[in-house]
Amino acid sequence: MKFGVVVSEGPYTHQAVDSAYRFVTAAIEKGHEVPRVFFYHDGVNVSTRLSVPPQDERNIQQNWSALAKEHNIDLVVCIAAAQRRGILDENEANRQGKDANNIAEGFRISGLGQLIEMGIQTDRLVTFGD
Amino acid sequence: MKFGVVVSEGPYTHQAVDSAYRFVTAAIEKGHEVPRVFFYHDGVNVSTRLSVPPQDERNIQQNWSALAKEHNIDLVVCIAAAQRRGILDENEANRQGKDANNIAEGFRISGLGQLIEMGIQTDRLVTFGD
Amino acid sequence: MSDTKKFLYVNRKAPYGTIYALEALEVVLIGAAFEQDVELAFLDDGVFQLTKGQKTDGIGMKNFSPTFRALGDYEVTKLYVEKESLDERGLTADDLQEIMWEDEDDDWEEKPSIRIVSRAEMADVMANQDVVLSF
Amino acid sequence: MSDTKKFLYVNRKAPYGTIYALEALEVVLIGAAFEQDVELAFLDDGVFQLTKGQKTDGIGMKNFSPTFRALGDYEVTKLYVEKESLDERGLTADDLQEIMWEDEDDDWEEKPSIRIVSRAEMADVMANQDVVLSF
Amino acid sequence: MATLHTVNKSPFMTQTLLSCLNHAKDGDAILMIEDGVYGGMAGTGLSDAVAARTGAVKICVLSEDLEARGLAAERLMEGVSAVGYDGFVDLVAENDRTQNWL
Amino acid sequence: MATLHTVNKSPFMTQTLLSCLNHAKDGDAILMIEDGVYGGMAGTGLSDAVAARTGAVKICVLSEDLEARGLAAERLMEGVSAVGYDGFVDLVAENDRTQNWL
Repeated sequence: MKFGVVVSEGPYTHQAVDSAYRFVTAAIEKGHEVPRVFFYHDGVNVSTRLSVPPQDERNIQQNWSALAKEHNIDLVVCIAAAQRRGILDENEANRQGKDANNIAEGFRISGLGQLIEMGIQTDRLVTFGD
Repeated sequence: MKFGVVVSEGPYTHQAVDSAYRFVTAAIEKGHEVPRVFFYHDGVNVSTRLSVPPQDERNIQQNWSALAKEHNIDLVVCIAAAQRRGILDENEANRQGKDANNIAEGFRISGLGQLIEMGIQTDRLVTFGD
Repeated sequence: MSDTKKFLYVNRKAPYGTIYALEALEVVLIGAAFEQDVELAFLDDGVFQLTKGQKTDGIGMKNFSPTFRALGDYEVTKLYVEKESLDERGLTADDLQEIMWEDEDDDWEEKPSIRIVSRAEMADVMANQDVVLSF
Repeated sequence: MSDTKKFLYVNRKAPYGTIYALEALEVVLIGAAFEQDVELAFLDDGVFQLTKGQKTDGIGMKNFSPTFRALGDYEVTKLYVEKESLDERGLTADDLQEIMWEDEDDDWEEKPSIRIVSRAEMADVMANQDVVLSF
Repeated sequence: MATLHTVNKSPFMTQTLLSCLNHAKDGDAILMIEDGVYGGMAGTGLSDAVAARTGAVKICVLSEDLEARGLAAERLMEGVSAVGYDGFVDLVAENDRTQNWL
Repeated sequence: MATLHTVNKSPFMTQTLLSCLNHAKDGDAILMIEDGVYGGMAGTGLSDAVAARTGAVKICVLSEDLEARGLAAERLMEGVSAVGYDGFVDLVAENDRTQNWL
């Protein structure tokens, strides 16, 4: 089956993104497909590459980037939610006149249409939030 | 009187930081002092200069930077909370080997001791969170 | 599976204290372009999103409640509001905004988009969906 | 006002679902260096922070519950736990970790840091502070 | 030696207001802000619990938050009063400490 | 045409579990995850409300979250079972839709 997953809360603060990570891993292990994960609300903050968690804690961003690479998962960060919260890729930074960007490898910024499309194209949709 | 203020939630997602802003403004107008505001938990995300809110919405970071400049408020961002969540100044970015930083003018990164010190040195402490 | 899916947006949170209500509305507006069957559910504190007379100047935030009245133009015409949730909060239908849509199949007659339903009817609405998005 | 203030850290949230419990503990540890009077209050879901036998391998998060047992070394020796909150959750004192401190004024005798108090006593603890930090 | 308590969550969704009411002492003040202001409304499922303390505890709601949510001050229950941010500041100053129920 | 409901908040702090129980239909499943797992414990102030639905609704808790919080599976009330992440995946697949009570 095809599963779509939404992550609605930020890293470290809420468990939602950790639960989503374990759910996606388990789904793939059972032979399901997870073509896309959509990051909305504070979920967009998962995608910053500037995070430096303590050495004895998990690195949430790196874990997602690695999982996405291994299983070809499309990690989409909502552009409207990202702009409010200060998540930018190089294009957006240039367009907005900002002197830096902070998005990590494996994540891409796109519109809310990608969320609806995911709802249409997958068999099940699961949201992890607060 | 001297008021210390703690902000514990991120911008746009929770109203906490908006309430804190209005409270600090009102306190100063009434003749009180607000020497420091301490940003903890997701509150550290207020300090990113990469935020681009819609044009018809408030710019939370810029409002704080301006208020701090006008009234000489020490805006302190907790270093431990900031590192987890990807908020870095130039020094921290260099020290951590990151290729960018994102902290806005008027905010400085420091330790949790600044929170305790604020509790000791002010007459009242008010926390805005979730 | 047909080409058209039934989408339900579930709103259980009050406006302004958190951003979920506003960002949910942004999804609804974008989603309207995809020509799916769209319904909105308001229960628990979500019913507070629809109160009339919201004035946000004093808190410095944008008043997004007028956007609900524009939903008809996007062919989003079914806003289910749970009666038990209203009752518990001391609210009646009169406390909510009037939200209308024009029925092109009925000589563009104006009809109300808000439908007050019982908890059991709300459970039926929820069970009749392909995709449920919660905010 | 004396040089020493009374600080109360109020813990009302469960561990792991959100980071507040962990980041509260980080404040307590740093705060201990400032030689203030420090007390901790655990009520509502905060009492879940102190359960014994936490094993977090399955959720990939760090188990920070052993840190509570180190608080005595930082001279943080008063952990008030509300009995009504335990009762409502089906918990007893036996479900909580044993947290001890050594009393240097009493020949280094080991004494329990956890003090189960009634709701009324908790209200008294709260009313007896200079600074209350909530998590 | 009184305490100002603030509550910023809806009492219909969380137990926070009830916990605050259970711990506030006679002579304390409670200020409802943000989504907490719904706790001051008359005629709700929770009005009785709040009304039981309006004598011993000073209970206020932040008027800016009330207005934002479309609630007129007339909807407040008896014994609960609306104050602005300047009143919020005064409450903090008048009481010996602030406890924020998050 | 059944629904899997997930609840991730403590039932002692929020109304979310109760609202979910009030809307779940016979034949549906409820999975408690994260801080929601406390809702499956026996002998709490909420056990009766959950027990009232264990016949008509399949009620599960995520064992990884239970273990993290120091709760042994023996603490679960009768009629509530523990499943792992693989069981979570199966529940999503078996039911026609998932409704996440956030």
